[in-house]
Amino acid sequence: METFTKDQVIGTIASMCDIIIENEVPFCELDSAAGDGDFGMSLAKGFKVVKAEWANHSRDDIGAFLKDCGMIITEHCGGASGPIWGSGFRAMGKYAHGKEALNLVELGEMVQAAIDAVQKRGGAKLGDKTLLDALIPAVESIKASGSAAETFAVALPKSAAAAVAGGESTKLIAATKGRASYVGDRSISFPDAGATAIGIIFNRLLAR
Amino acid sequence: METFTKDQVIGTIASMCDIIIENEVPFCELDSAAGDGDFGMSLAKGFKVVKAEWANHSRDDIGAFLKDCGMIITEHCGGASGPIWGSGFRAMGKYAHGKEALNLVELGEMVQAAIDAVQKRGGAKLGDKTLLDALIPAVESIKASGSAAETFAVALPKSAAAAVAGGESTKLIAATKGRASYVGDRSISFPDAGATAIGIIFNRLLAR
Amino acid sequence: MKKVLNKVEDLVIEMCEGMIKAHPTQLAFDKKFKIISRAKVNKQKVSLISGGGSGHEPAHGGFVGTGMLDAAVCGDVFASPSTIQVYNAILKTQSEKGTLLIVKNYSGDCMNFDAAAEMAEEDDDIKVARVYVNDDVAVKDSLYTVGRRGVAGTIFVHKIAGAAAEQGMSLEEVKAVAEKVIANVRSLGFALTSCTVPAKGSPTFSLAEDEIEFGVGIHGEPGIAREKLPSAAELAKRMVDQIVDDVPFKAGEEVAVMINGLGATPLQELYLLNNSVADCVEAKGLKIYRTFVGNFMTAIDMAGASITVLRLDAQTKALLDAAADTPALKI
Amino acid sequence: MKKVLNKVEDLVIEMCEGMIKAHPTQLAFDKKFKIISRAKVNKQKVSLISGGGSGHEPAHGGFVGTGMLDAAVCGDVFASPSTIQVYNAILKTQSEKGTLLIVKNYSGDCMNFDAAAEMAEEDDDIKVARVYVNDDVAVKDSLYTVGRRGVAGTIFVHKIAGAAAEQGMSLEEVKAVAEKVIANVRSLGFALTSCTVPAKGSPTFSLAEDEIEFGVGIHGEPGIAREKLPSAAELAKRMVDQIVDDVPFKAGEEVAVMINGLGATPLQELYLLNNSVADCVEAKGLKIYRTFVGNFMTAIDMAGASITVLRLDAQTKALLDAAADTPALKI
Ligand SMILES: Nc1ncnc2c1ncn2[C@@H]1O[C@H](COP(=O)(O)OP(=O)(O)O)[C@@H](O)[C@H]1O
Ligand SMILES: Nc1ncnc2c1ncn2[C@@H]1O[C@H](COP(=O)(O)OP(=O)(O)O)[C@@H](O)[C@H]1O
Ligand SMILES: [Mg+2]
Ligand SMILES: [Mg+2]
Ligand SMILES: [Mg+2]
Ligand SMILES: [Mg+2]
Repeated sequence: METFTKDQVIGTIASMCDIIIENEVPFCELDSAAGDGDFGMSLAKGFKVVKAEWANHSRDDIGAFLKDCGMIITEHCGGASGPIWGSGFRAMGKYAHGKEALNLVELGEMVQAAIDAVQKRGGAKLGDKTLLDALIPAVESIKASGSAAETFAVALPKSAAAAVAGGESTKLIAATKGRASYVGDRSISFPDAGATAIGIIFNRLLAR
Repeated sequence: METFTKDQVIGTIASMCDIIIENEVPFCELDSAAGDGDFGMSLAKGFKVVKAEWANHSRDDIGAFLKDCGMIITEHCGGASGPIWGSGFRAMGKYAHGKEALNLVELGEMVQAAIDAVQKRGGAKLGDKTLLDALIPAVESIKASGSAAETFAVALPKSAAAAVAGGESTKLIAATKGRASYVGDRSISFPDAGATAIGIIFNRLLAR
Repeated sequence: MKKVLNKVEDLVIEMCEGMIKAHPTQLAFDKKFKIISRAKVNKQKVSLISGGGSGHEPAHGGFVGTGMLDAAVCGDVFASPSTIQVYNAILKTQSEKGTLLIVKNYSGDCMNFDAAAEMAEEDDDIKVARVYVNDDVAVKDSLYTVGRRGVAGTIFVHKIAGAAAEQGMSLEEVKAVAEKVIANVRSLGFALTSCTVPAKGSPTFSLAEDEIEFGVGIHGEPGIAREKLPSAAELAKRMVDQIVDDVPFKAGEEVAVMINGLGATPLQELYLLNNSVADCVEAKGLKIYRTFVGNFMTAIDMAGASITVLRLDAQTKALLDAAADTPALKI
Repeated sequence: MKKVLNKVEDLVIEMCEGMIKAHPTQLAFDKKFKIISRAKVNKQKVSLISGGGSGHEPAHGGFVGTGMLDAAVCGDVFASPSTIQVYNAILKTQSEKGTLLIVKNYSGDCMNFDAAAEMAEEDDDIKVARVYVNDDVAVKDSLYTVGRRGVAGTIFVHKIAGAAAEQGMSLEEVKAVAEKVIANVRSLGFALTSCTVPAKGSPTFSLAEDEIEFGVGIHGEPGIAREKLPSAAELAKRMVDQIVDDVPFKAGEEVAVMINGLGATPLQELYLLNNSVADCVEAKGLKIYRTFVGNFMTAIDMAGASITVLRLDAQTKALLDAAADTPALKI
C-alpha cells in the first residue's frame, strides 16, 4: 500500500514553514477585514522558530517530530493561532507516535486527531467561520478517498479543493467564534482568515 | 482749533470693535506663522464684550468711556492681548479724564500714554517685534503733524501709513518679546501679528 | 506610520523595560516570558494574573502592584500571550492560596489562559481559578457566539478582586467577587480614528473627516456601525442608554463610572465627555459613587473613548475604595 | 477637525465641569472666573496658584489638591487667563501666609499674573510672591529676549513647592524652594504631529510622514528645526545631551526624570522612550532618583513628547517624595 514516509512528512512540514513565512503579509490582510489583522504574523512567528530550531527536532518517528513542532508552536505563536495550531500539531504527534510512515487512511485519522484537539481547545464546530470550515471538508475528502483506496495523487488534490471550497463557504456566514464574531453580520462576505489560509497552504504544498 | 469730539471718539471705538470682530480669522492667521494663532480670537473676545455692554459704558467724558472699555478688555481679552490692550485703553482713559474733545496734539499725547502703559506692562521697546513697532511710528507721525498744525485730514492718513510701514518693518527682525520670540530667527520674514493688525485697524478706520 | 520607536520587533521588550526603569522598586520584568510582576511576591495571598496582547497600555502592566495584580503577561501587540508565557507567570507568582486568572473574553486569550491553567494544575498542583471579563455591550451575547468581549471594565475587576486578595480572602471568595464585578459591569466604545499596529505600519481602517466607528473594541476591529460624528452630548446619551439598559441598572442604584481614552484622545475631551456622561447617568436615576477619567485600557494610538458603568454594592464599594499602589492607579 | 466636543466656545467650561464631576469632594469650580480650586481652602498655609491657557490637561487643574496647588486659573485654549481671573483666584484662596503664583514664562501669562498680583497687593494687602518657570532649553536664553519658556518642568515646581507649603513653610521659604527647582530643571520636546486648536479647527502646522518638529513648546509654536524622524534611541541621546549640558548637570548628581506625552502619544511609546532616556541619563553619570512617565503638560492633541530632568538635593528629594493627592498625581 502507498505510504507517506517520515522523510516525506518532514519535507512537507519544511515546505509548510516556508509557505507560512512567505504568506505572512497576505495572511494578515485576510484577517484585517473582520479580525484584527495579525493572523499572518502570529502564525509566522511560531513557524519561524520551528525553522530556526529545525536541526533540534526529534527524528525518532513521525510522532516525535510533530510533537516537537507542536511544542514550539504552542510557545511562540501569538493569539488564537498558538493554541489552535499548537494543539493540532501536538495531537498529530500523539497519533503518529512510533510511526515511520502513514497510508492514506492513517493520514485521515491523523488530521482528524488534530481537528478533535482544536475543537476541544476552542469549542468551535463546522459553520462557526473558523479554519475548521476548511479542515473538516478536507479530512472528509481524505477519508472518502481512503475508503475508496484512491492513490495519494488522486486523493490530495481532491482534499485541497475541498479545503478551498470550505474556505470560500465562510464568506456566506457570520462568524460566531474568534475575533471576527464581534462584528457579527459585518463579517459576512469576508472569508475567514484561518480557513482561507488552510486552502492556500494545501494547494501550495501540492504545487511543490 | 479742529477737534475730535466725544461722540466722534465713541463712534471710532464702535468702528474699531467691528473691525476687530470682522478680522478675527485673518488676525489669527497672522499669529500662526510664528506665534500660536490665537491673536484674533483673544482680541475679538474682549471687543465683543465691549460691544455687548455698549449701553453701559459711562458717557461722562472721553476718559470715563475709554476707562470702562479698558476694564472690559482687561477682563475678557485672553493671552497677551488682555493686559496690553487693556492697559493701553485704561491709560488713555486716565489721560482723557474730564475731556469732551481732543485736538491733534492731545490725540498724540493720549496715544503716547497708551504706549507708555504697554511698555510698563510688557517691557518691550521699539524693534522687539511687537505692536509697538507700529504704534510708535504712528504716534511720532501724529506728534509731528501736531507741531506742524496739520489738519486731521492730512495727519491721520500719514499716521496710518507710518503704522503700516512699521508693521511691515517687523518682517525684517527676529522677535525678542512675546511668543514669537521662542522661534528666534525662524520668525524673520513673518511680520508681527499685533503690529500688522494696528496698521489694518488704522486704515479701516480712515476708510469709514 | 510615525512612532517613537526603534525596531518594531523590539517594541514590547523595550516598552516593558522602560516601565521597569520607571518603577524599579515596585516592578520586575521577566524578559524571556515577558512577564511584569511585583518586585516581591506575597505568598500568603491569592495571586492575581492578567494580561493579553500588548497595545492596551497602561493595561495590564501598569496595574501590577499592591491592591491590584501580581503579574501581567504581555503578548505581542494585540496577540494573546502564549500558553507557555501564562504558565510561567503562574509558576512565578505561585502562592499558598492559589491563583486567579483574569482573562478578557477573546478566543485567543481564553484558549491560552485555559491551557496554561490546566498545565499548572496537572503538572504543578497549583490551584488556578479563572474569570472571563465580557463587558462590551457592542457585542451581542447569545448562546451561539463566543459572547461579549472584555474591554475597560477589566480594570474594575483588577481593582476590586485585587483588594479582595490583598485582604486575605480565599481563592473562592476572590473569584466570587471578580464574578460579581463582571456580572455588573458594562462598557461601550467609539473611535474617531483607527489605531496603527506597528508591525503593519498603516491604519487598520480609515474614517472620513466627519465619521466615527461606533461600538469598537480595543484592537482596531470594526465596530457595529459607521456614522457621522455626533456632539459629545448626543454620544454620551446614546452610549449611557445602551449601557444602562443592558443589565439593566435600576434607578437608585450606585455606580462607578469610567471614561477611558483609547490612546490618542486628550484628557480635555475625556473630561468634557464626562461632563455629559455624568448628567446622563444621573438622569437615569443612578448615583455616581466614584468616577475615573483617563487612559486605562487603550487601543495603541486610537482616538476615541469608551464609557464603563459598574453597579456597586456595599462590598464592592469598600473594595473599590481600598488602597492600591500601582503605576497607573493609586487610591 | 474631529473631536469629542459640543460647542467650541463651551469647551473650557464643560471640560472643567467634567473634571469637577469626576472629583466632586476634592475640587470646586468657579464658573465665572474659570478657577479650579480645592474644595476646602487651608488658611494656615501658603496658597499656591498656577494656571495659564487651557489645552495642557491635566495641567493645571489636575494638580490641584493636597500637597500641590490650591487653585488653577483656566484661560481659553492657549491663551493666558485674564488679570481679573487671576486676581479673583488670589482672593478666593487667600491665606494668612500669603500667596505664591507659579507662572510659566510667556509674555501673556507674566503680564496677567503680574498685574493681578499688583492688584491684590495694592487693593487687598495680600502678600503675593511670583516665580516664573523657564525650563525649555529649545529656546535660547539671553539678555535681549524674554528668555526660555516654561513647559513640563512646571509640574516639578508644583509638586515640590506644594509639599513645602503643605509643611507650613513661610512664603519666602516656599518661593526659595520653587526658585531652586526652576534653577535646576530643564526640558526639551519634539512633535510628530501638530495640535489642532479647536477654535481654529485645523492643524497649526503640518509635517510630512517622516518628519518631526524638534524643540517644540506646548502651543503648537514651531520648534527649532524640522527634520527626519530619528529612532527613539537617537532622539533620547540627543535630547538628554542637550538638557544635561545646559545647566550643566554633573556626574554623580541625582536627578528626577519626566517623560511627558504631549497629548496623543500613547504610553507604549512614552515607556519605550523612557527605556532609552534612562540609559542616556545614566551614561552621563547621573543617578535617577525617581521617574515620571505620562501625560502631565500636554499640547491638546499633539503627538510627541518632552523630556525633563531635574537636579535634586536632600531637600528637594524629600519634598518630591512627600504625599500628594491630586487627580493627576498621587504620591
Ligand atoms: N475557537 C476557535 N476555534 C478554531 N479556530 C479559531 C477559533 N478562534 C479563532 N480561530 C481561527 O483563528 C484565526 C485567527 O487567528 P489569529 O489572528 O492568530 O487570532 P486572534 O483572534 O487572537 O488575533 C481565525 O481566522 C480562525 O480561523
Ligand atoms: N511684551 C509685549 N509688549 C507689547 N506687545 C506684545 C508683547 N508680547 C506680545 N505682544 C503683542 O501681542 C501679540 C500677540 O498677542 P496674543 O496672540 O493675544 O498673545 P499670546 O502670545 O498670549 O498668544 C503679538 O503679535 C505682539 O504684537
Ligand atoms: Mg487576529
Ligand atoms: Mg497668540
Ligand atoms: Mg490578535
Ligand atoms: Mg495665546
